[in-house]
Amino acid sequence: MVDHTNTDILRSVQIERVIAETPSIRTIIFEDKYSVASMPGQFLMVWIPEVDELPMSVGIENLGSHKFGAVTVRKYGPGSTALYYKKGGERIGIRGPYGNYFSIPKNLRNALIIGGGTGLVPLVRLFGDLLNYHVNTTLIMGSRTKSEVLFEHKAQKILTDNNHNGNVAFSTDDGTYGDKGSTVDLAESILLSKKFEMLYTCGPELMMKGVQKLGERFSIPVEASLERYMKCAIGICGSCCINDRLVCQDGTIFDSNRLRQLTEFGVSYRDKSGRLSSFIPQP
Amino acid sequence: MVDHTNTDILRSVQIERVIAETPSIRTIIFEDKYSVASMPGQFLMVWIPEVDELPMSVGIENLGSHKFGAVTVRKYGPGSTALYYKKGGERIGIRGPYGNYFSIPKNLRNALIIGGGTGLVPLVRLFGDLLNYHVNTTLIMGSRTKSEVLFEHKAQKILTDNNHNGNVAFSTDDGTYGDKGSTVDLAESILLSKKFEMLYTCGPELMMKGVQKLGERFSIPVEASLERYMKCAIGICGSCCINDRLVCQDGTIFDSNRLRQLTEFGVSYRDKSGRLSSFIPQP
Amino acid sequence: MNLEIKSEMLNLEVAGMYLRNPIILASGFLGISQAIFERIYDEGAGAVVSKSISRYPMEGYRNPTIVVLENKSYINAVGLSNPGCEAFSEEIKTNDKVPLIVSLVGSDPSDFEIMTRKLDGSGIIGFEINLSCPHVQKLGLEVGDDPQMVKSIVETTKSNTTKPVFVKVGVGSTNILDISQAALNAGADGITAINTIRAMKISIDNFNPILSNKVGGLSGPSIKPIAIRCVYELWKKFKVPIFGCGGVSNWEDAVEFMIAGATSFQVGTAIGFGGMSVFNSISNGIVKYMERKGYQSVKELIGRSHKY
Amino acid sequence: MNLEIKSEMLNLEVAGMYLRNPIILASGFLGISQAIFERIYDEGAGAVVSKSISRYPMEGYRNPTIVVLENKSYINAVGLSNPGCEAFSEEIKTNDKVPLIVSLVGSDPSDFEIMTRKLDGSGIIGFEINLSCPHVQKLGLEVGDDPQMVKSIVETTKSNTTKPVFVKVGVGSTNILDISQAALNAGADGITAINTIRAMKISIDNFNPILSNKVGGLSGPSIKPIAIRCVYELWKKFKVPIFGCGGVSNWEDAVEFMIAGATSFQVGTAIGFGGMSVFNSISNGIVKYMERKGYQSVKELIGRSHKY
Ligand SMILES: Cc1cc2nc3c(=O)[nH]c(=O)nc-3n(C[C@H](O)[C@H](O)[C@H](O)COP(=O)(O)OP(=O)(O)OC[C@H]3O[C@@H](n4cnc5c(N)ncnc54)[C@H](O)[C@@H]3O)c2cc1C
Ligand SMILES: Cc1cc2nc3c(=O)[nH]c(=O)nc-3n(C[C@H](O)[C@H](O)[C@H](O)COP(=O)(O)OP(=O)(O)OC[C@H]3O[C@@H](n4cnc5c(N)ncnc54)[C@H](O)[C@@H]3O)c2cc1C
Ligand SMILES: Cc1cc2nc3c(=O)[nH]c(=O)nc-3n(C[C@H](O)[C@H](O)[C@H](O)COP(=O)(O)O)c2cc1C
Ligand SMILES: Cc1cc2nc3c(=O)[nH]c(=O)nc-3n(C[C@H](O)[C@H](O)[C@H](O)COP(=O)(O)O)c2cc1C
Ligand code: FES
Ligand code: FES
Repeated sequence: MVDHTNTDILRSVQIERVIAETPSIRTIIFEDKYSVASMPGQFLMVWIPEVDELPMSVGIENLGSHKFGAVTVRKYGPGSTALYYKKGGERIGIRGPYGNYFSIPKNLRNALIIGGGTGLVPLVRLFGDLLNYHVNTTLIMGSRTKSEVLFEHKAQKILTDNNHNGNVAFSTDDGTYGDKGSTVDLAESILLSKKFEMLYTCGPELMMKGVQKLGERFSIPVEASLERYMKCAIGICGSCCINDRLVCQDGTIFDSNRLRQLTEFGVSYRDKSGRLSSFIPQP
Repeated sequence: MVDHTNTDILRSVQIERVIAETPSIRTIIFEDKYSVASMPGQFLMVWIPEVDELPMSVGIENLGSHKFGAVTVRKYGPGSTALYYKKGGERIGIRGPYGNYFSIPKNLRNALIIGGGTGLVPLVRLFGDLLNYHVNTTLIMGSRTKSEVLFEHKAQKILTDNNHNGNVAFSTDDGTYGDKGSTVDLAESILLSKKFEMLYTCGPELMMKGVQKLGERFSIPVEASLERYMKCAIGICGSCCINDRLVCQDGTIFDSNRLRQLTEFGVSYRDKSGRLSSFIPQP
Repeated sequence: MNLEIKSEMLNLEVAGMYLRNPIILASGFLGISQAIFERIYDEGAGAVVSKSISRYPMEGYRNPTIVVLENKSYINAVGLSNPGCEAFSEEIKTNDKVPLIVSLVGSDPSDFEIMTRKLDGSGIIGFEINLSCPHVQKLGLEVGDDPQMVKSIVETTKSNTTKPVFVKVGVGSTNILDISQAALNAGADGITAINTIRAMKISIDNFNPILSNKVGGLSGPSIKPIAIRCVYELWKKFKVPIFGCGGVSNWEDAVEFMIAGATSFQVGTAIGFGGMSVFNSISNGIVKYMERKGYQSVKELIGRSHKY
Repeated sequence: MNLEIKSEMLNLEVAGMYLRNPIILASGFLGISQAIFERIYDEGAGAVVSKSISRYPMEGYRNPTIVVLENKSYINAVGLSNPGCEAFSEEIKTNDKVPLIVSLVGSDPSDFEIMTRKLDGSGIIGFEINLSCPHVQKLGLEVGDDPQMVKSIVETTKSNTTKPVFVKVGVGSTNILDISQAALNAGADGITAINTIRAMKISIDNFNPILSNKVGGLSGPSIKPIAIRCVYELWKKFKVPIFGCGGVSNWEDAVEFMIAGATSFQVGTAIGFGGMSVFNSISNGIVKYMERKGYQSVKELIGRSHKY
């Protein structure tokens, strides 16, 4: 028998169901005991046969009383688009979960979560866990426009399940839902009115950089989940490096102390060939 | 760390001590937990670096209160002679133990053991076990001549430890010790005077064939430990085959039922090239 | 599903040989005695390849001839010990039960001429020419690396038998595609890929290479990914019958070989770790897999990965 | 014994390079960033080989580029993605800490001329020419199988640097001894053996070869016995400095490579299973072994098996 105790070995899974979340985002659901045991912030490498293999945040979905593994994908380039169009009954490959996960310090009383786009996949899971631990938590859900708001129903269900001991706030780029503008602006205004002990963030890097700056300004620890180009996810190829850290192994989640040392954070990333490129176009 | 749970992997051991047993037989003693856990009839493959690798019955020796593994070798050809001259502190390689072992049926009341030469290595161990289980046992120890009697001291010690509830009889080819003649002749005369429920034998094949015939004649079950040319000891090379059995895996011990089916037993063996050769020169 | 239908799912024909299933004993494993061949067949093998037989008997190397490695792999340098074609034809003269393929080894065409003639009349179903034993000089790889020699050996063998002739290739110092091309051009009916790969194990306590021949051939799971690649490349290029060989340990490996392009596959090293019951457990695994996938015949698996 | 003496036991010189220990990071592992090189050095490596650098940047293949196998081995087809020699020389321009060997890959002598000139002035200790990447056409093995090409590439490289030049060989379709001979004749200072071996993994559920390039290179414990054999043969024939490479997972493997004839050894795949702490655990294991055996210097191990 093949030994599957090693989660690095590709597992072929059959897609159980596909759920449309927004016009450009779908959740792909499959049976996988390792995904079900994953923590918020961990990711899978998802093989789309003949197309690509991509890192994707790992989710957990309940169908009836049974827990399934899931990934929530925005259609973008060839890989994500092929995954987006996969149907129930088709097969994909997965390995992992990989990476560390968001930490919940003992005695944490309140936290602010700032997420944008598919960055909300781990954060909504984290939101549920925090409320479960009775941490008073505000979740900022950012998106481009109203129709692209992701996981609102999940966030609402978490609130209901926890007697509304938390808050959810929305921001959209075009102002069609919640505040108009960036999640960082919204976070700033919330921070000015209320004290928080922890900031969690996942989303576009420049947004996370903004959150880090808020953390410095308000002296609040931050945990951010970084993205870099990933090939192996097992710490051998080096393609995911940021300064001397490997995002796949040392991350994806880094805390304020480490973020401060990562001079490349919010500044530059490596492309597929390993060359440093800038987030902000050089003048 | 190298995984040594697989006993097929060669283990390098340092020789702890060498004991002269007879002018042509020595016992080589080494630390090895797997040998210490072996059963009478099992064997090791012993690597004599730069010379050969040979199957050898595995023994257990006490030095002080500590149990060691051991092999008892008669110097004969190049391999056994090189092993015979190994000294304390030198290294050999071992793998195993391999093969099945002598069985002790429940409620066995008495047994006769017939051994010749280094065939006594497993049999004297078995003698001890049988007396331990309160089986009334007679051990026939055969050798060429008085000086070559092997393990007499061990047999005596076993008798003493068990209040002499057993017997030891000797035969030598030249009559210098015990009966003159073959162990089979001695066994026959003992069987004529006393009833036994089990015969155990190990030694030259034609001697064992004689024991098998005694078993048929007196209707007593026999267990015999066979020797064939061994290369792998793990059931892949086929060099140890006798009819459709592999001596290294299915044996080395075969019972009367099986021995009856083995038409090659006492008749022919395969040489290193795999050709069938006869024990008895063809007319 | 009843047992008969199950076993029919595994029937197939390879280069004119009709096999009850595609699971074949690899050469060199237990392969010198008729009694053992019969036992292997009773244990469930579809066919059996003998130990490589040479014109004259060979004693092979001194022990140690086999080293067991950590990852269920072996290095062996048995040195092609075998009874020679005279004694071996005597050995198998009563065979009318076992689908037996005789592996031949030799150093020039005349060896193969004599051996083929001697053995062709026996109750055997085909020949396999071992051109790839990696550790015996003047036999095996040294012969198999020379396309001209391969050509004349295969031609000679083919002209002395009407039975199918497979050529066994190895990963050595020439390209397996080139050697296979030479063999197929000369009339070979199929290719067996692969033999063991030259390797060594040294004792760090004693400092010696352990095998008496120092260098031996690596077999088992370690070489499987290399063997799969070879089978894939051979099928892609030639679409001829292929015996996949190298590291088949379970039904998953077996299926992987077949979808890579193997018509059947050979099992060796796995016997050392799983015993002879490995034949039946592989059969059962393949049948269950085929049921899950909805296949009727094991032939549907052959080369399936090439559609992608 | 105090730490300083311990670490002195591991000092050695290889073809003019002074290393604090013989444990070297293999090419392609974590090897594109100066920050990572420094971290690897801090973790205990004796030296570091960069990812193979080409004249122009290369994106490499689409994912999947790496498949993990059951027995702690990998098949990879990264496709030699690298930032190119321009960007890479920028990357390492501040290096004054890490004993860095730059691996070069190219398709003809002019590539190597340009790259050697560009990089020779950086804070590096030597070059390694990758003639053996088994899965990128017109680079790697296809170049490395042609002794004439090997000769002119090595000559060109040597004539543009005074630093030691190693040539990395693989087990492909030519004899490693022939290619090494060509490289050494042309002035190479040593040989790195071996690169990965062409291999494939096919999904039996999806039927596809998993890697986007289909074929990749096998690394890890599976290839160790083959690599040991190559190192043994190279040392026996040439007695030149050799970097042993292929499947070193622990100190026992490391010692086996050195007694086979490796002057130093490279570690790659093991990092995926043991993390970066593998450098220190190998050092500690070797030192303890040397203490047991009563050796003063790790140099005493080199080629020791050849006395037997
Ligand atoms: C840890 C992690 C978790 C992620 N989780 C999710 C998720 O839950 N949902 C989701 O929709 N997306 C997620 N992504 C992003 C996702 O992996 C892809 O980057 C994205 O889907 C675009 O891929 P593409 O092939 O369609 O686009 P392409 O057009 O091929 O590439 C566009 C860009 O995507 C990025 N990208 C492509 N391949 C990779 C790769 N192998 N590793 C990292 N980045 C890559 C690169 O920046 C590239 O420039 C995650 C990324 C990381 C690193
Ligand atoms: C299961 C088993 C247990 C044994 N136990 C002992 C023991 O406890 N003490 C002891 O002294 N001897 C034992 N022997 C015999 C021993 O293995 C050797 O056969 C014997 O020592 C002679 O070997 P040599 O190399 O010195 O002689 P050689 O001159 O090389 O060979 C002489 C004969 O020894 C036999 N022989 C050699 N190598 C092997 C081999 N690899 N396998 C089987 N037979 C071989 C052959 O019949 C050969 O013709 C045992 C054999 C077997 C099969
Ligand atoms: C002990 C042993 C002996 C072998 N003898 C032969 C042989 O005589 N002829 C041959 O063609 N191959 C021989 N081989 C190679 C096998 O037939 C087979 O090609 C190889 O072991 C790979 O398959 P596996 O991984 O299933 O063992 C031998 C292999 C081993 C381990
Ligand atoms: C992901 C990966 C990338 C590699 N890239 C290179 C490379 O760029 N240049 C090179 O010479 N070897 C490369 N190799 C081969 C290794 O340097 C090494 O020769 C091989 O992996 C065997 O060593 P190991 O078993 O310790 O990994 C690569 C190997 C892997 C697994
Ligand atoms: S993705 Fe390869 S090291 Fe992180
Ligand atoms: S010694 Fe090899 S099968 Fe028994």
